[in-house]
Amino acid sequence: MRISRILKLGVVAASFAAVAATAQAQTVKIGVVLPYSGVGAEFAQQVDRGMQVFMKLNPGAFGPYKVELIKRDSKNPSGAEAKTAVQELIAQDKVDMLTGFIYSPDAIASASLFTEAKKPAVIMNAGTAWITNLSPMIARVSFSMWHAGHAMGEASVKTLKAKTAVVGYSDFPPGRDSLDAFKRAFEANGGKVIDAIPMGGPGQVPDFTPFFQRAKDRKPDVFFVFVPSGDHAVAVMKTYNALGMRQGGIKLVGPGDLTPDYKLQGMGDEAVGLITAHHYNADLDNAHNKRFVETWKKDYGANATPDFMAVQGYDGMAAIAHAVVAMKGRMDPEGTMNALRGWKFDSPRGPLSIDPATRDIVMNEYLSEVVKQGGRLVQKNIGVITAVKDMCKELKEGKCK
Amino acid sequence: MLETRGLCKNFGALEVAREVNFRLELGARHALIGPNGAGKTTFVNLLTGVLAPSRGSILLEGEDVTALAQAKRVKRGIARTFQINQLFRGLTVQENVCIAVSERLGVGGAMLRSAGQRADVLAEAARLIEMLKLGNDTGRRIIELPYGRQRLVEIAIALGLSPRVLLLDEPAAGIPSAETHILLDAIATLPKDIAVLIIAHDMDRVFRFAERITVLVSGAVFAEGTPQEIAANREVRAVYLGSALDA
Amino acid sequence: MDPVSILLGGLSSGMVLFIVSVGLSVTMGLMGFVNLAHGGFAMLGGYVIVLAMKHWGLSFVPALALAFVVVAAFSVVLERLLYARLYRAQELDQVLFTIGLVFVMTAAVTLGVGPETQVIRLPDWLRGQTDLGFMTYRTYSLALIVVGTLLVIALWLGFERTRYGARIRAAVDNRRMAQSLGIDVGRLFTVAFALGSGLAAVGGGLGAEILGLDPNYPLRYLVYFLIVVAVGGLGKVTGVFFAALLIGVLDFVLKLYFPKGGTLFIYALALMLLLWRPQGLFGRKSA
Amino acid sequence: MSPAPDALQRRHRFQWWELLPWATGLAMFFAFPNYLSFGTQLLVTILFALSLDLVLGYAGIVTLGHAAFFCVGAYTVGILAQQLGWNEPLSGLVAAGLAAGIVGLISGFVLLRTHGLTLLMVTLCTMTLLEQAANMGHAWTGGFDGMPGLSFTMILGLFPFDVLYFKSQYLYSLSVLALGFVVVRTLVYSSFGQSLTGIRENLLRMHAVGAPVRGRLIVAYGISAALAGVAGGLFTQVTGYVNLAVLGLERAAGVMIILILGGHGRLYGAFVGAVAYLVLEHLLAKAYPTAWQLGLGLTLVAVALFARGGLIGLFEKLRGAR
Repeated sequence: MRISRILKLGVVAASFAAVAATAQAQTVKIGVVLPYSGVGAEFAQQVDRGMQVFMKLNPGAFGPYKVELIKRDSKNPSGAEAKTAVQELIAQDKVDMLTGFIYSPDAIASASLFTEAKKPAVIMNAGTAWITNLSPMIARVSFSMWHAGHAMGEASVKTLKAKTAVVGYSDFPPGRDSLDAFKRAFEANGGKVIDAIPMGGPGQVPDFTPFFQRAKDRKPDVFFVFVPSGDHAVAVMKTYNALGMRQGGIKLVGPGDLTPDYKLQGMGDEAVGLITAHHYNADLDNAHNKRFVETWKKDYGANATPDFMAVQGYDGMAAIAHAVVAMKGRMDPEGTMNALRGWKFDSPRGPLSIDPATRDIVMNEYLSEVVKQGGRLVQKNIGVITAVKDMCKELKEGKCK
Repeated sequence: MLETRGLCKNFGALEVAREVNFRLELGARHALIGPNGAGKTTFVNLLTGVLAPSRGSILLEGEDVTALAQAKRVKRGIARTFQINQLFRGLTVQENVCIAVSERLGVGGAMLRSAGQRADVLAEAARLIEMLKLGNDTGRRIIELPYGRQRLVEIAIALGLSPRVLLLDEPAAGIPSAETHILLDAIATLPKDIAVLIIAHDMDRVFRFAERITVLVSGAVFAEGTPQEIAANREVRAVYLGSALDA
Repeated sequence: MDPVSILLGGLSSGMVLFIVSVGLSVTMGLMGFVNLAHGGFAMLGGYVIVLAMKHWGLSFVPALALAFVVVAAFSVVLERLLYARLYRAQELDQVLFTIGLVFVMTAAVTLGVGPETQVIRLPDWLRGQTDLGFMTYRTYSLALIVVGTLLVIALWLGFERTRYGARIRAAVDNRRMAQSLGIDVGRLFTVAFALGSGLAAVGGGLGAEILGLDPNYPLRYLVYFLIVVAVGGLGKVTGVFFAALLIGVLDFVLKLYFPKGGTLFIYALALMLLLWRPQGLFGRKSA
Repeated sequence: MSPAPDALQRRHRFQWWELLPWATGLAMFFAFPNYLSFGTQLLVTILFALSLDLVLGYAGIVTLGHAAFFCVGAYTVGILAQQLGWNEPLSGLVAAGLAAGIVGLISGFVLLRTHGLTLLMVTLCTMTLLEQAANMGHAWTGGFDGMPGLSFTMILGLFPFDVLYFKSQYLYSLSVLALGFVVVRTLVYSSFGQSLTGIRENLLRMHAVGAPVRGRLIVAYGISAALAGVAGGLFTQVTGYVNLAVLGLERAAGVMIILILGGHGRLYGAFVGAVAYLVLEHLLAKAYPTAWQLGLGLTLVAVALFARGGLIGLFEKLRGAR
């Protein structure tokens, strides 16, 4: 029976010790769990490439230590596949750390393993707020749904001067988190959410027309929409325009999932005027980002664009590199977690740090508007909220207690 | 024994049974004949409960069974064979017969004991298989058998139900003439108190077998009587028998 | 909320369902073939349109016609080579085969074109809003309603008024009888299959604006297509039409007024309808 | 030469090679201690496919909604453990089986009036309804985020669940599968099983021998649902986690494909199918990470066209041809 050996998706050993002369043979093994096949393959590719660009641009980041990445496919978002992968990475491959995790269920299902095996895990995407509470071994470099949702709620009142809002969301945990976050901030600042419309599950892009029709009839100042990043966003833009909501004076706002960078140009002029809050977009104006995007386009084609998941992969590798160097290649779990707590980094998304108390990320949220510039769609920065924490844990909402 | 009163059945405007009054006596050897499309098979379907009559009633031993489901009628002793084989084609001859016998003995729903260990069922099945000279084919699957042999399994299944009323829908159709005697022998050895209704085309055989004949034309009873009476009936000869008898 | 716009919204999504599903209904009714890959032909149609518009600069309407022809031709090849071998097979084998086919189509499109959603650029005259006099409404939805209505009339005439249609109806009602009347049912099916697949392709293209278009399309909407066919009754063009409209409008209304229930209602409704009338709302009861 | 008349008795007798799967299962335990997590998932899948075989393979009920019962079992165990603190594994499995069995009997009573395409549709609708309901009831089920950190007490008070090394889980699953297999084997070789086969082979004849067809089907459906529920409960216990992914067309179609690939109505089809499918999936996923579906699809098409009766059917044919 060779079933089990076949299981390994592929062991990619990569040595990044630029200084060939190093005699140090300490190899740190990192398990990477991403949905390389199936519907999430696109996301896995963004994260994976983000990791590679980091290593290309920062050849010396790991110091004299060798790092081996062992990649495993988590396939569908059932949690079970990811958990099996994590279990085998720990038991068989004896990894020192784990990273990846696009889907929240994958991280949630695996959390007990991190605790049990005492293996630090750097979450590169999964955005359900309370994930970091599930295990002391988790640090997150991506975001929680509350980051953008809360920021957008605040900005809708303060910057866009909105008084009423309707929320439309995909009816699954990130959607409900977004609704809670937006509503909390919007109403705390004096606005009023007049309707909340669940718009079907995340599995399929629904026909948004009836939901948007309902929102239109409520005549709010802003229509806050959360849908899974990717294909849903395209349909949202189409329906918003087809129903003439813009002419009706309803502003469409949402987290950056609405404007996935690599799909932005495909959305056409219909996307112009869309306002989002997010921790990254490819048009951010800073030196790190310029270099990041340039390298990306050089390596993956002029039409390829990194998105927020890509930068999360980049920052995740940076966090791991920091921990490896800090621990001198001996990845004692408590020590590693301590090294990650309070870690600060200048990322393409701007300055970020890991909150020592919650092990979750603290970063800027950018308010941007889609504009047309030189024949291309560009996300124009119209405001920044700096050092945003996960407000779910700050406010001790629901499961974040 | 089995009786119908004013039995009618129509599919839309098409009348396939009209006011059929019919009696099958205890121990009868009765034949039902009639031209193609006369409604013979429909009549069997009505008797067994495959079809519900539009009007009229069916009585078994004086008791009204018109509304009774098919399975319940079988339990009361009405068994049939089909004009076109209706067998469990993927199963062996033995299994085919066992299924029928198990149902009759009321163990068809038993879950714990292996079907291969039901001595009573197996013995009964073996007896029937032997009776129809299928012994060499016991372990063969139906699809491996020639059509004629399958026909015999059809009979074995019906007999496995120990019927009191046996309805045979053209039992000899498809059996090579060399083997029809097996069938006839089997019917001949049936207990005398079973009422048998046989639908047939082969007039020669019908007249040898039947003690009574009913002629069905266009869904209605056209004539009824002993073979001699029917053979002598001019109208019957005119509408139907003529050529068949002369041949 | 005004009832007219609700009705229009529901009707337009119902029309898409109709255009895609009608072919499935005919082929299933005709040969009793459980063709779970039908949505695959719709998807292929959509991709033909995308590629034709991108690479050959075709405009939308000619691209639709091209999709019909290409997919219909492709379906004939598949039908003769593969489907025909399974006409007498068990339902189960047909399910296995057609699901396998869906996987192949999905994977082939993913490999060849990519996993992302494709956008079909509509011509300007189909975009935006149209003033109907008493109200304005989404132009594309109105166009869908017109196209769907014309199509059902054309199909109805074809089925009821031509010899070919009469043969198909005869074969749906009683295949053996039709065969004994000298109708070449095999060829009839090939033609119906090609027509059905071609229509699905057109539906895939027309519906992309509403249903989207990506490699997972065939499985995602399979349940919807099957519901329409089952509720409409096998092989009944007008039945499928009314079933599609009914489901389109109900789905729209329920989502509008009870978004919390998600798609719960539509499945519950389909379930109850099917239990009440297993042969479909518009199907004839089999004897 | 036709087989001897006592073929039936012999076929139903336990044969030496029937020990092979279990010997292999145990050998895996010692040979690949690091891969037991995967092995455990495989065992659960086999049990699920086996439950489907009873209705699909033996009784000929073509259903696309069997994942519904798996889900009921999985959530029964999950909700009992999370909400009521009932985390004794064996009684949890019993509860899962009971809950799913009851749902199976009730839905069977309602759904089994239909057949063919309509049956396919109503089972599919029922499953989708359940999926929607589970999402709406996210306060109980956790929706897509699921129920994290489920833990269970020791099996029989002796063997603890080890989240890292699946030793107990594997042996536990193997035992449950063995038990489930004994149930299914006994059933299909009984007169009841024989009559189910009869229903599959010829409904008309089955009515004509006086069998209470619908009743039999409902009972079979209920038992099968209970087994699927046990598989679902087992899944939750060994994974320590359950979310909405236990439902859905892909899972339902997946288990059906596994069964047909192995050979339905053949008792060991579930075993062969599950192993073959998972191996194939992993082989292909390795070679073409983003398009393993292509190879899988082609395999399914080939099996449907050339290997009716699945891999076991193919094996039987080859043996017969020799």
